[in-house]
Amino acid sequence: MDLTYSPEEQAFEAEVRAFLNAELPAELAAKVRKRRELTKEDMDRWHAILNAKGWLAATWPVEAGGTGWSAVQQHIFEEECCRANAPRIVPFGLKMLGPVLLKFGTKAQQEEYLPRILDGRDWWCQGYSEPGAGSDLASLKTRAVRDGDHYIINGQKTWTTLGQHANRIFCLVRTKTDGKPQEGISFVLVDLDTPGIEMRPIRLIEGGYEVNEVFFTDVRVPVSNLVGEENMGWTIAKYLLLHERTNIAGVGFSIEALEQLKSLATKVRRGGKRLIDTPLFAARLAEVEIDLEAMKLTNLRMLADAQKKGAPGPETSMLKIKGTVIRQAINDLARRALGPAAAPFPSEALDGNAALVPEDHAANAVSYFNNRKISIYGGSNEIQKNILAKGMLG
Amino acid sequence: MDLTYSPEEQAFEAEVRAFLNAELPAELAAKVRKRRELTKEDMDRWHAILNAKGWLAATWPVEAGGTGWSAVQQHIFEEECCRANAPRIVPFGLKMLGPVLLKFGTKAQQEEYLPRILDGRDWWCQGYSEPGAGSDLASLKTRAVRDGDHYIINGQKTWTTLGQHANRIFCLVRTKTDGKPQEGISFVLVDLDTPGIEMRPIRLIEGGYEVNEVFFTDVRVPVSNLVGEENMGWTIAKYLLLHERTNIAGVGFSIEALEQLKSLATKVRRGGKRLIDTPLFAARLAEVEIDLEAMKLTNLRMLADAQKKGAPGPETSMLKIKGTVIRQAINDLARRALGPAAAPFPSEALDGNAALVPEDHAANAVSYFNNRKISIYGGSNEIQKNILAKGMLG
Amino acid sequence: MDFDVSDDRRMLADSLGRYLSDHYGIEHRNAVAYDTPFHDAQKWRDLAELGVLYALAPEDRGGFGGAGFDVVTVFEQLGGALCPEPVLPQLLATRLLMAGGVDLEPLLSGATRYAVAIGEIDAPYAVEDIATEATDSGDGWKISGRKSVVYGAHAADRILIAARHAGGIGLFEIAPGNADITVYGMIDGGGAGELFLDKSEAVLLAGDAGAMLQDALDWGALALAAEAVGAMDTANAMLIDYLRTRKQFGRPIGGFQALQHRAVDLGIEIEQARSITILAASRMGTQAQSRSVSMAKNLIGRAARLVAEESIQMQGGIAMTWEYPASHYAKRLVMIDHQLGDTEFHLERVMADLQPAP
Amino acid sequence: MDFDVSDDRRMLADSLGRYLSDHYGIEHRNAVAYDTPFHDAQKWRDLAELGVLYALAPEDRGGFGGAGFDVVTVFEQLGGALCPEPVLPQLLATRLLMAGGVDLEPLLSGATRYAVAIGEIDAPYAVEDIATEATDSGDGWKISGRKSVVYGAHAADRILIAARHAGGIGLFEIAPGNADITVYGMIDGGGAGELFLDKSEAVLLAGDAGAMLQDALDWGALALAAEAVGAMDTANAMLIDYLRTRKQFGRPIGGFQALQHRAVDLGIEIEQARSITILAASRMGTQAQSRSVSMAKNLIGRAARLVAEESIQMQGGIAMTWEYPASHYAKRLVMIDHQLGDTEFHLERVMADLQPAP
Repeated sequence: MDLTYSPEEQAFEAEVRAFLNAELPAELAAKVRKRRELTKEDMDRWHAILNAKGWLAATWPVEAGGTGWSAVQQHIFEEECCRANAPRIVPFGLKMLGPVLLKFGTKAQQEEYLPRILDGRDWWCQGYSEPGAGSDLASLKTRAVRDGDHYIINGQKTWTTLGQHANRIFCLVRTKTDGKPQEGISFVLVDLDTPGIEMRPIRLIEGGYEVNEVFFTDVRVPVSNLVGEENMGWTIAKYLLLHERTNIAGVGFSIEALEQLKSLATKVRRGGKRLIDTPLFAARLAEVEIDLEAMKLTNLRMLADAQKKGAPGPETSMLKIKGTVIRQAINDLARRALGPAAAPFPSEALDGNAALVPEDHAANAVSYFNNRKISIYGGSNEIQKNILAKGMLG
Repeated sequence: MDLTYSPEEQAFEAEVRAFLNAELPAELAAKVRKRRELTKEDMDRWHAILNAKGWLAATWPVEAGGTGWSAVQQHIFEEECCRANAPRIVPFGLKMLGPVLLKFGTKAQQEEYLPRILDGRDWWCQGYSEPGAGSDLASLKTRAVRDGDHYIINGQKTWTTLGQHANRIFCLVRTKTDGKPQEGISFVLVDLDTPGIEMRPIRLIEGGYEVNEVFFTDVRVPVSNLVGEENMGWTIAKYLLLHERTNIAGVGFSIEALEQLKSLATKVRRGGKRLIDTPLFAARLAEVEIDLEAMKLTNLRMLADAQKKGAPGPETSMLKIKGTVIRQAINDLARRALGPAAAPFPSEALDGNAALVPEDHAANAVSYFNNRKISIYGGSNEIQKNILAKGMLG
Repeated sequence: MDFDVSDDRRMLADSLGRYLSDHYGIEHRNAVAYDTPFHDAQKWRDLAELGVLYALAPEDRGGFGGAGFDVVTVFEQLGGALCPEPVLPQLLATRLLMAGGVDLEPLLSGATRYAVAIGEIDAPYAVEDIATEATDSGDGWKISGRKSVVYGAHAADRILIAARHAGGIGLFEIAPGNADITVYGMIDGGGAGELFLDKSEAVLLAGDAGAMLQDALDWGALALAAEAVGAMDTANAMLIDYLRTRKQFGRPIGGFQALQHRAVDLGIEIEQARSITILAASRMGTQAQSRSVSMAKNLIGRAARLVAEESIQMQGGIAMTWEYPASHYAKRLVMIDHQLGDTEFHLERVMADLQPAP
Repeated sequence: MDFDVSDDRRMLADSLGRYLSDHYGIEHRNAVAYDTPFHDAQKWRDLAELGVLYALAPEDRGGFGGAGFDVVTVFEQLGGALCPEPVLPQLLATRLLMAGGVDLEPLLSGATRYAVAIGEIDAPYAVEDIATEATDSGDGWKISGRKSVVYGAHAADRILIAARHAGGIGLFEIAPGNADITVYGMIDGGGAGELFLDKSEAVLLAGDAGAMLQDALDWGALALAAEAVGAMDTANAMLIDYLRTRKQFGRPIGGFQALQHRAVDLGIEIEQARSITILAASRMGTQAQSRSVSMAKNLIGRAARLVAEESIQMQGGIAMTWEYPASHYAKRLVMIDHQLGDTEFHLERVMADLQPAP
């Protein structure tokens, strides 16, 4: 039993930290710290910096242009990026499609798409969920009907994150309507410029714009854009979901958010005292800090376990559940800490001398509401509990 | 909208209080306050005092020897009894069997049994649950087979509260094995002296003895002991469960327990301060007091509603759930308040000058563990939630 | 005991509820609530004509209500429709002007709108912590300081201000033109403003205003509790409807027991919230007023957050969208806790008085 | 990083676990735990021979362990079997005697049993609050006062006592015969005693014992955390087994989703409890020792109560009975919070040091 990093891992940690110090643009870090929306240019900029360093595709093998990092190295990198308020790497090409193509794609698909992901020519988005099929993917209805060497796609996808910046989408579509619903699904790549595609923004609870609906009307897609065999989309989807789950606990985000919260609680005053010194608030803060300390280790233990077994198992559902609960608890405290000043929409009228709240915290209520999503998307916490219960109770 | 009692109700409240002041024996109140086990003699004594006053059968009509009280009067009486630490009225004859006989019994049954309940000649107990049928009464297996003008009963009952003091038991038995399981159940009265009955104590988690198993081996019971028709036991059982539910919120018990807890928290010291002045404990105490204040009114609102509709409805399930949660929260705080001193079994070695804890509180941990039962018995809180969900969600 | 609502109040509730559902539906509400000027002048007049403001004052002061249950009746309806009109500041002002002996008719008729400025950045809830200062150097009172998140400041004809002076905490009135006001919109709808006061001319209404300010804040907290009850009822009805109709894995999601039990928990907490609000309403004007209001605001804070978070979680992604009304109910339910004392603030007031019965 | 248990510790865990399941099954345990003398002298010797006590001390003090993970290994096994033998007092005594430079062999061999008396009625957890006094009027030290709920006092050959004297808080040793001891049994099994000291003769071990007492209490809290993890694992296994096999309404109750989700919640909290215990174990002997132990004891307090209450509720009536082992696990899990600092006490220690990173 040894909870410390090996000398090599410590050296890697130092290297990551030095890199972030030197290369992460201060304007970007400030935007992330203040929870402001990033533009496409912001995200592209950070993508290019990481690509130049060769640190972009943490989960890909070296031959494919990836880093070849171990799970622990990936963890270190992610945690340091959170700590430094680096923009989140846009995951759709790098963490989702990339691993799928490496596992199920043809040589031609790999050669065509992987380099375009790395150099930023392609921005992928995800066409999984549908209005009638949120957590229940097997019931999806978007149809792809074979017509010579094309599929003709009709239907609707939703919750397509950052689709407004994308030029391509990978989709789950139904290619067979008889038999078990899981067995008639295929995984196809679609160019968003193809005629018949319309993308509409979905405005979120807190007013932000990060997800979309995508409508397909007689969209013709070459059969060569199929990944894997026809009707094996369910297998691919499950593989992808598992891969999406690295860093599912979001521990790095929670660590950073807790530090921000503590800093805020030393600035806010109630009854002449610093908020951090008032017992009821301090008690909640201490509780969530304890839970997060435990979570860090739970995360590492399960990481070590996954590394040993070669793949993350269903225990990652635990990380998803508890990780989101903790992060939401921190968001909740950060909102509460501001009192009435949490309520106004962040606005330029309230910057500078007119600021209502300490710098960096104006968006605390926005973050609280926006982050209600983290226990819903990627398989809601209820779905995760079903998965775990099946494992425990048979 | 008027939350105060009418002048008549206020006068009644004063009358009850005066009666309790004058007639409740101090030794009994002290035992109840200290959560000590009451002997059969203790319970019989209080029963006789109430009978002498004519205040025993609060839910029976006057003609049958009851008080004829309104629901509000019953509520006032129960709350005052709790406040005064009066022993709980043993409910099996008075609150369970009595109403059943009044509704479903023959004239002969009413004339035979009701007076014997009032004057204490009969102590009834309940034969409902079985080892395989706790919350799921429809699955009960104890068989009653007709043999001339007798039933022959074989099977086992469990959780028979205070059966050790009883001379009679009312049972749900299966008289038909085909058809829907609910439709083959009958309600019979059994003399515990009948050959073939064995009662065995069940020791509870905290060491106490209040429930029993009852074994029936070829027990011959006259058919005249059937209540209602054969196979209408399910209807009777449901009627009884509804009647059992008056005072289901246990608000009176919670009020008294909270007062005890507050008194304790002024005596216990931590870090030189009274426990009631330490913020974390005070916060929990205040929260449960608020919940209880709300509960008092929720209880009265639903009482008024039931009075208007003539019978308690499914909303009483809410009272059961929240009422038990609040009472258990108070028990939890009362245990915690004692620190390490909560752990020893109450013992005479620790009385008087050797006392570890303030008088009246030695049994706080015992009460905490024993009262885990209140969210389990009488239809567990999970069953109550199922009932409510059915009403809400169809 | 009698838990029936009086006929007068039932009529007020019915007519107000009908008006709001006919003329202040969620789409109009969202259009008004999230954009300047954050309220609707015509609807404001309609509400005044319905008697919404007269219901806040007793007959001997020109109103036709003024009891705790009148306030609860009005705000439950406003909450049920998420109405963003600045009625709450009028309630606070009514209590303050009543105590100060001022004529209420301009307020009750809806002609003169008030805002009430008490809280500050470092003193958001507790009157005794405020730092804004008033001085009188012979040429009338002048106020300096900053008042934060003043609800209704965006639409006020008059502003009442609590400020510290040599003799204690006083109540003053200013014209909005005498302060520098930054107006902004709220994440849960409606408007508010920052008041920057720099020797702003003011009129003294009461020199020792501590008690009347506390009374006004109590009434405000009661109104917020009732607003939350109304909003919870609507939010819960949406949730129940969703659980009954939305299908997943081939059956209504309301058939899943884990969700059933959680929906039941919400139902129970909403009943508890209703009870504690009724209790507080019944105690207005008694010695127990402040303590009962604090109990209500604390329980409401816990229940409303639970309803908001659980209704989003159980309805899933759709409840994360602006288009679906449940999201706006969730926001309001959470943010009500940030007005006039949050869960902890009111818990501390209850904690300060926990002595056992003698 | 390496989360594997070392071979030595795995062997100790295996042999101890096997011994307990073969010779200290729940029926024997209950017979011992709830009746005088509240422990089993033969089994005590067996445990000592297995090296349970040697595992508590490092090699240079005659043991073969002494690290945080050694203590966790032993107490997880003891907790898994609800073993009532007074091992915990030996751990506290080991830390105190080590600090005092005393030969440990009599303790580690199991020949001499210690009890450690620190807590008092009004100072159950915090060393700095104790009132028991020691004086030396030239004829040796005499102690007066009362020590409460002294675990192991029922079976001690020597008692270590913390007492206040002119120079601070000191550590003393007495023979049990020099105190008036009232022995009693605990609701969760095992024995303890009240020490009434009236000028009881004592030997001074350390004049300024504040730091060593805190260290001993930290180690004790770590051991209790590990004991709780072991007990939670066993309790949870019983629950899972019950949910899989017990039928109601015609199917296993583990098929009901509401119970499934709650069982999952327990599983998660148990993993969190395991993690924080590992974390604390890894920090023993570092600057972070006290804070990490407090984090562990706080999380354990919350998790253990949840597991206890939920496992009773989900198993229903049967878990309310003495006969069914789950009830005894539930009692121990709840009452562990009453030893060496409860959830709130340790939370306050964490609260006292919440500063953000510089």
